[in-house]
Amino acid sequence: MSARAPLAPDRVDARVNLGGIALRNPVLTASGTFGYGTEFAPFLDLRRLGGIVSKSLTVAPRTGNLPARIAETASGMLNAIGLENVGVEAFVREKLPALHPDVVVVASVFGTEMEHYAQVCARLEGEPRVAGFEINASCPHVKSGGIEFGQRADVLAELVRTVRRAARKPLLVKLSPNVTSIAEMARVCEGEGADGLSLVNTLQALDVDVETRRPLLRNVLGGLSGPAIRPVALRMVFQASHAVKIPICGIGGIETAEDAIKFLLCGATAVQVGTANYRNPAVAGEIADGIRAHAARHGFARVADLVGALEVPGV
Amino acid sequence: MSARAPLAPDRVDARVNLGGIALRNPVLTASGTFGYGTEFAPFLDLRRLGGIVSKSLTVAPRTGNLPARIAETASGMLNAIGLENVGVEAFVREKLPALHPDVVVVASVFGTEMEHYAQVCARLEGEPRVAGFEINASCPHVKSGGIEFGQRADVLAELVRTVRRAARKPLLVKLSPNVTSIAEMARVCEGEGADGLSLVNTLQALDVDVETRRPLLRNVLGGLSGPAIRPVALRMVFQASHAVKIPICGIGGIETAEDAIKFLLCGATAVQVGTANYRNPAVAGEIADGIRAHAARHGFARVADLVGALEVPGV
Amino acid sequence: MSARPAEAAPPIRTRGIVRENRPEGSYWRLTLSVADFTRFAPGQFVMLSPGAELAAPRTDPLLPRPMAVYRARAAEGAGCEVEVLYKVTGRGTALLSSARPPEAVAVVGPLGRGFPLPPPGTRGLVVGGGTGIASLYELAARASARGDVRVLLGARSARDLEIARDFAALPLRLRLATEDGSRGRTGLVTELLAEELATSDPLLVYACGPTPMMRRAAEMAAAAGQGCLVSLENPMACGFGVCLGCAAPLREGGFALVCRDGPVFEAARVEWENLA
Amino acid sequence: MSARPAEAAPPIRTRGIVRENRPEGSYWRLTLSVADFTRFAPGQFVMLSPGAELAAPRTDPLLPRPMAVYRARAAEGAGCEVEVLYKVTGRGTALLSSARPPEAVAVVGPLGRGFPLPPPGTRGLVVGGGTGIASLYELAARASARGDVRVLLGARSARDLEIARDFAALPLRLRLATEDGSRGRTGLVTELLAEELATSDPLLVYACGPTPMMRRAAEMAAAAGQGCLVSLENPMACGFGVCLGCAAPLREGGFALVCRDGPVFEAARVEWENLA
Ligand SMILES: Cc1cc2nc3c(=O)[nH]c(=O)nc-3n(C[C@H](O)[C@H](O)[C@H](O)COP(=O)(O)OP(=O)(O)OC[C@H]3O[C@@H](n4cnc5c(N)ncnc54)[C@H](O)[C@@H]3O)c2cc1C
Ligand SMILES: Cc1cc2nc3c(=O)[nH]c(=O)nc-3n(C[C@H](O)[C@H](O)[C@H](O)COP(=O)(O)OP(=O)(O)OC[C@H]3O[C@@H](n4cnc5c(N)ncnc54)[C@H](O)[C@@H]3O)c2cc1C
Ligand SMILES: Cc1cc2nc3c(=O)[nH]c(=O)nc-3n(C[C@H](O)[C@H](O)[C@H](O)COP(=O)(O)O)c2cc1C
Ligand SMILES: Cc1cc2nc3c(=O)[nH]c(=O)nc-3n(C[C@H](O)[C@H](O)[C@H](O)COP(=O)(O)O)c2cc1C
Ligand code: FES
Ligand code: FES
Repeated sequence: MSARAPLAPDRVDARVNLGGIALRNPVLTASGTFGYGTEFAPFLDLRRLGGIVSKSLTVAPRTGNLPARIAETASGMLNAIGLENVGVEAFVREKLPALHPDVVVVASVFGTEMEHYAQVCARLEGEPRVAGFEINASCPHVKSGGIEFGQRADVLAELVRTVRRAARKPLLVKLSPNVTSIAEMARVCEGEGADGLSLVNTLQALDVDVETRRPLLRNVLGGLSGPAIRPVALRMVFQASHAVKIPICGIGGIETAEDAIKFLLCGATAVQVGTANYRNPAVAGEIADGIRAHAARHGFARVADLVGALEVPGV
Repeated sequence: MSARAPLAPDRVDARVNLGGIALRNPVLTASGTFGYGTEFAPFLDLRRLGGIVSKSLTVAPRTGNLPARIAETASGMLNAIGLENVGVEAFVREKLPALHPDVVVVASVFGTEMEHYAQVCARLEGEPRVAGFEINASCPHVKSGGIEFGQRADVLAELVRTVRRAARKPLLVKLSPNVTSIAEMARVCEGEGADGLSLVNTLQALDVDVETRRPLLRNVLGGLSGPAIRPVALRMVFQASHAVKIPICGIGGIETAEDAIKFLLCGATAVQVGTANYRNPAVAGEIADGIRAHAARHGFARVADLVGALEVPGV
Repeated sequence: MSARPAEAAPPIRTRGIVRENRPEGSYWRLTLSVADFTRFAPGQFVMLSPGAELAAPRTDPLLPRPMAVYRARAAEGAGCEVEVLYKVTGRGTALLSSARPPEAVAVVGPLGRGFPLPPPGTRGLVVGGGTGIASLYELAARASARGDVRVLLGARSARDLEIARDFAALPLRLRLATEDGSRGRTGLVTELLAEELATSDPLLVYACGPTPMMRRAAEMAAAAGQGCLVSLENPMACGFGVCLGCAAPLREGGFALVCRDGPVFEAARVEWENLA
Repeated sequence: MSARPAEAAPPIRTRGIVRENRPEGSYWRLTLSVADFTRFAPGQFVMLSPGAELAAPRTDPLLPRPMAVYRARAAEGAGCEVEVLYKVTGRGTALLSSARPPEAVAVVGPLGRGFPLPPPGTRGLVVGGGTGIASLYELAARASARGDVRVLLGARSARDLEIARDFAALPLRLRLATEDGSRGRTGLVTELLAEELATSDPLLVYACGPTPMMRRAAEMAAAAGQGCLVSLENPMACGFGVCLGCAAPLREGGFALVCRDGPVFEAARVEWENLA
């Protein structure tokens, strides 16, 4: 560890560039955990954030799964919301205009067929308020008649290719952690022209009520998020960042500025805060401030210099 | 949920059969978390358990990794012990004789090459105190020059085939959770003649000290265990039990009788208690008692009737 | 039925300092002083951290717990004292019962859309059971200050109804029922409701309690041609409309968010079968 | 060097009831009454749950924390009162500092092999710093009751040495050093050690504190031809030899388990470079 002299926090440049999306700091909020942003107005000035990622949008509005949709687990939670969303049209007409123009918005995109992803992107291409796309290639809880898009390299490649054709804006692909090799999936996306990667989405999981002998979720399977998954997410970011050159947005159980910095050190250019928003709706802003303070204390003039700065011991 | 009349706990038959290994109750202790059993003598009469699984044994004694070898995470822990063990000879000569003859012992077997696994099994075939083998096909933290045995279907098949030839005793294969499809790996093992499956081993993971900017473990990567992984383990047991007919031993974050019953309901015939032994060295006995009490309260005359009894709602 | 749920005041995140936390029959009564809260609508709720926040953060249990504001009064100086009445039903509430003065509990609120008061000339018929009773006191207090209110509380046994003393101190008619007959009428609270519905006076029924009780109350009110509002208790992760975890299915199709669109709903809209 | 670490009494798992838990300078002193413990060797330790066990179990933080038995005395009736002296350095110790009487802490112990007393005719030279001081009191007390003992304690500043008062009450020679000169000698405790080693009397050095301090003490003792025992503080998951997490590399090759083979080791055996 090389010691550096501390700096004043306001001397730290917190900006990062996530595959063409310029962010004032590396903290975004994760899809599906931050609504459409406006819900947080009472708690947090969204301009303190690097940006927000919308709930995953589909061509038409979608209603979700029957309850129970959520359950608590050890240091985590399960969800099987069923990708309920207002649809891309309502997003453009109602949600986007409600946000302050200085808020960077990444649109998360989802579809049950590849063409649907492309359609959503095409609809948003002309929207100046959309800074980029995040392709949700991993949804363990929607019964799309089979495995996740992000679980097979050939399927993922075709998805990214299809979307890339429709999308000129910066394109992030959000990877599923439910794979043998995250490095392989990362390389596939890079090969098909993705501008960056977001990882991880939720880990496919299940929990049970022993009294009723039923699954806690009506959908049986759900996605595990929260602090419980953080060490797995960190490992995957570390492996992916060694496999590709495109930037990575780290996600999984981030609750504090320290947690976020772990992801930066492992090679993430930016991070997303998810489940932690429920415990503390102001947390994303606190994390943004905390990263700056940490960088200052450790003498990093640019937060970007923390990216990949993990010192791996020789063995 | 079908209501049944409660029973007296002593009327419950807790015995299960794990692929030819007869157990007085479904609670074993997990490899690497219970030493060689004798260490628990001050805390627990091992005859209260279904059985114990030894630390993974190799042909020759092995020394482990440099420290730090463990670290704490949210509701979990990381380890990269490096498969330190006394070797199969010392196990037979020193460890086995120290255990009461009524304690059921499963030998966990490991090697860096397939033939080594077979050699360890061959050495133990004639040992009457060894009730069966558990093949550790998943060790994310030993640098064996590549990916885990349990991460590729063809490699796993060959491993099971090789060991099966050397092993007449009941053969369990312990699966790695770091795969895209646990069902596929389960089928591979069943196809090659395994008598049962144990799952899961630890999830490959990483954590970081943000002050020193180094990984918490000297080995960089480690295995995540503890309550954090329980919902992932439950999901995998559920999927594997639907994919194969051979019995399954459920492992991952079991801390209480309730946790154990969740695994039974998801299709596990028996369970193993791992990390929880560190918090409470008497916990495995308490779990065994608690399962019996739960079965009685819910009117199950045989604990085996709880296996796979999850009621999955129609959608 | 015309009553529209009251508008919510904007929520904030803050700390509540434990002033008192003690068992009361089968409930616990927690009094928090919250510096920066001012007003609540009856039926609104807060999200409380599952137990006091001690010298270091813990991530298990992870999620905050929704709890109705039982009673709130302006504190001397600024802010207010918030009373929460809860039952220990699991880990979060058990840990909450370990909180002692002057420990702090994280609070987000006030949340949700509460109960509207009965329109003039309409009698409020407040029906409560279980933890649902906690959602009803503030409604009963405010409504009885303005008009005719009757409160019907049901429980397993007398121990569950010690709390009724708060309602008894209000200017309203209070009727109790216990299943074991240890206090009030022997039987279910819905039997009392049947008697109260045998009138042609205009009524507005307010029900909060176990789902079967609310469902039955809703059916009875509908059969009697009277309006009925229910306050639903769905599991929640956020409490302010972003996780979509608390969705309740509606008879008209689709879902409503209990935390944002409720917890108070016109009973006729609820699709009870799939409520979970 | 001939001293062999003392044999351990068989450990048990039990509950310690918090009798007192209060800050003392930069340390906290926790007094637990443990019904079924009887005897400890100096330098043995216990594994304590990270914070009190409240009304419901929590899994974060997960692992118990190793803590030396600072002092133990037979309690009236049965069992004993165990004192633990700790510094708040992270989440587990912070939560421990929130524990209040009469909450319970899970205890496993006594664990490990402690310090042997100095052989007759050998002066004990006890060198402590940081949390290591906690491992040394019982040794100093028992050794000074039998023979010649000197205790050297070092710290950043006087606040870290309030605890020295306990040692001052023992029949031994106590010398202090602080880096800022606010108490005792200005400088490092190893400077005091250098002076004490300038003798031809037979000595046995006991060192416990930050690794660099122990390493330096070990080197100095070796250079002076005197024996040296150190008590290592490695991270532990179990405390009784089954997780293999606490391994310390040895100069002779391989590893020793700090929890089972130690925490007390002959300094000459420790491979300091890779201790972590
Ligand atoms: C709007 C609203 C107001 C409420 N007001 C009160 C009140 O005033 N007093 C009171 O005692 N209870 C109230 N409840 C119910 C209360 O939230 C639950 O009893 C509590 O969350 C149980 O937590 P636990 O950790 O003890 O139980 P656990 O079973 O351990 O909780 C596990 C998870 O399930 C959730 N959960 C379990 N039961 C319920 C439930 N009945 N409702 C919602 N979530 C649940 C928990 O929040 C947690 O996320 C209210 C619920 C809602 C939605
Ligand atoms: C045999 C032995 C005796 C000890 N006796 C004392 C004592 O009497 N008084 C005292 O204040 N401290 C003592 N320690 C150190 C004490 O265990 C740590 O300070 C404590 O574990 C830190 O926990 P935390 O949650 O506050 O820190 P965190 O950094 O949050 O802990 C994270 C993890 O690292 C481990 N860890 C962190 N620092 C240490 C450390 N220095 N040693 C071992 N594990 C560590 C924790 O146990 C935990 O598993 C002793 C350690 C050992 C091995
Ligand atoms: C309730 C809930 C809903 C989610 N919805 C989406 C979604 O619509 N699209 C998506 O890409 N990820 C979704 N996620 C996953 C999160 O964006 C994030 O990847 C995951 O929760 C891990 O991060 P965390 O541990 O910080 O929550 C959702 C997560 C939760 C908890
Ligand atoms: C310190 C440690 C060492 C382990 N060593 C082994 C091992 O040698 N062989 C093996 O198959 N599994 C080993 N495991 C994995 C456990 O057997 C178990 O599969 C895993 O920890 C998940 O269960 P748990 O969450 O109950 O601990 C080890 C786990 C830990 C924590
Ligand atoms: S609780 Fe999150 S949307 Fe209602
Ligand atoms: S702490 Fe587990 S072996 Fe030493």
